Amino acid sequence: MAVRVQTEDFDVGAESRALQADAVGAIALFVGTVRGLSSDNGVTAMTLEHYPGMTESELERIEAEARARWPLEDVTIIHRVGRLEAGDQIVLVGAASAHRQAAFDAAQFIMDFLKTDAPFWKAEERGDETSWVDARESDDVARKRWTS
Amino acid sequence: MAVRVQTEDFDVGAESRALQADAVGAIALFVGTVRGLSSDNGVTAMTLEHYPGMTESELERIEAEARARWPLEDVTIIHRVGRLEAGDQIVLVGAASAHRQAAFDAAQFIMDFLKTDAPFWKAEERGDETSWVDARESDDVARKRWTS
Amino acid sequence: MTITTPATSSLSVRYFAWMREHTGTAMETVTLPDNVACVGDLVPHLTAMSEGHALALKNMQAVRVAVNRSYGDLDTPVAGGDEVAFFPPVTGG
Amino acid sequence: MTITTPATSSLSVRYFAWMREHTGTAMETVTLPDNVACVGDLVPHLTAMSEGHALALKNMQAVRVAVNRSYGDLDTPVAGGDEVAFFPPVTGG
Repeated sequence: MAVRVQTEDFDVGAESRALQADAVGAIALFVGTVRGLSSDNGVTAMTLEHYPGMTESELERIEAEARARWPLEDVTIIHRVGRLEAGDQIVLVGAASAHRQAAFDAAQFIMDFLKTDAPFWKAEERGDETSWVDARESDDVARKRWTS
Repeated sequence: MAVRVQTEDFDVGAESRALQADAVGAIALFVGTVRGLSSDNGVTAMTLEHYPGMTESELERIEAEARARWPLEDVTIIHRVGRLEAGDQIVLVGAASAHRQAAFDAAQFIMDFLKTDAPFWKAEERGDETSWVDARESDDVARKRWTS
Repeated sequence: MTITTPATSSLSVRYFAWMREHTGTAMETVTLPDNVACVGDLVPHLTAMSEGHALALKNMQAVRVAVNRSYGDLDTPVAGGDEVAFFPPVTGG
Repeated sequence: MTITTPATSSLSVRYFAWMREHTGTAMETVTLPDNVACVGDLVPHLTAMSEGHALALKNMQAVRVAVNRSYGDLDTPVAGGDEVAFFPPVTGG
């Protein structure tokens, strides 16, 4: 299990190298970042809260489900917490497999379930205002496609 | 257009950072690597040949098609040529967007078309034997799903 | 996880994000009231604790529940020593 | 791309991967034979050049064609100055 919840930043290159192994031919990576002022988001910074203990066990459960569905050599899930600014990295999901479709599918599956099941909450700052982010219907829809 | 065909290795972390921009919230990356002896592949090394000039124009055409289909902020396609050994990186595709589904879909689309349309050929070494790799039916199937 | 039940039965109750701000507390210990068998039985006892609690738990449709760090719902059994958490739909990633 | 047609009409013909190994050449200049209007017209002239050429172009079902660095097929027109390439299905990525 390679699940980490941390305040520190992560190095995508180092994580990609760590996923490489003799039987691996395909590594799919997803990096989520804080969109800045120029986007419809208009966010200058955000603070991520989580439920220590439950977060890790949910992420491990999601990883285990992905491993049960696809022939994966390795999986990495890193999610940052605390205060992040526009442009900062939030989350990394990496899936390594012999074959690219398994790697892509697993990375998407993990992101879709992370978005709906892992207990993280974002409070966004727009200038002096801070507001909790509402959950998005589209994330529920994305999750449901894996169970139909 | 960010298409590179090169003998040198690439740094996934640097490419991910280069794709980050103010309006970007999602970066999907794919890294293809040379599988080694422990896989069903059993390859110790390979040499990649390509069609200079046509390769770049095909990759640029694929990138342009992906940009026409999804709202992408940036795209990177890097493909190595020459002799590579087990564990080496072969290809990187990165797609950056405001939204994760666009980034994931574009990265998969580009890989699927690269596999069938970009003029690269692999000659694999297994010990003292070298043989040209046959194209795979599954790659044609993967490409077709985007045109149905 | 294994939690030893104390002699006097009590629960840990946790709140996150805007629910934590409404209740004014991240975690509180609640003596297990009589006749509380599931999360749904517990809610009226919590909403009675303060106006902020009532506000936080006003619309249980918008609230997710975990018991001992696993997702549950209003029908999930609770017993002394359990950790019950209430939080809004998650927004990480 | 713009290629200036030389006074005597000729074509560049390129081969890749195992087709290059069979023909023994990566690129050759071929004088444009009479009555060659498309790639399919050109093929018999190439197969006549050597046993290796005949072997490389034996099964045109397994061969892909590009004219001036864009995919074509046996019906794609060719003219003096064109670059015609023959290669197996691609296997990069």
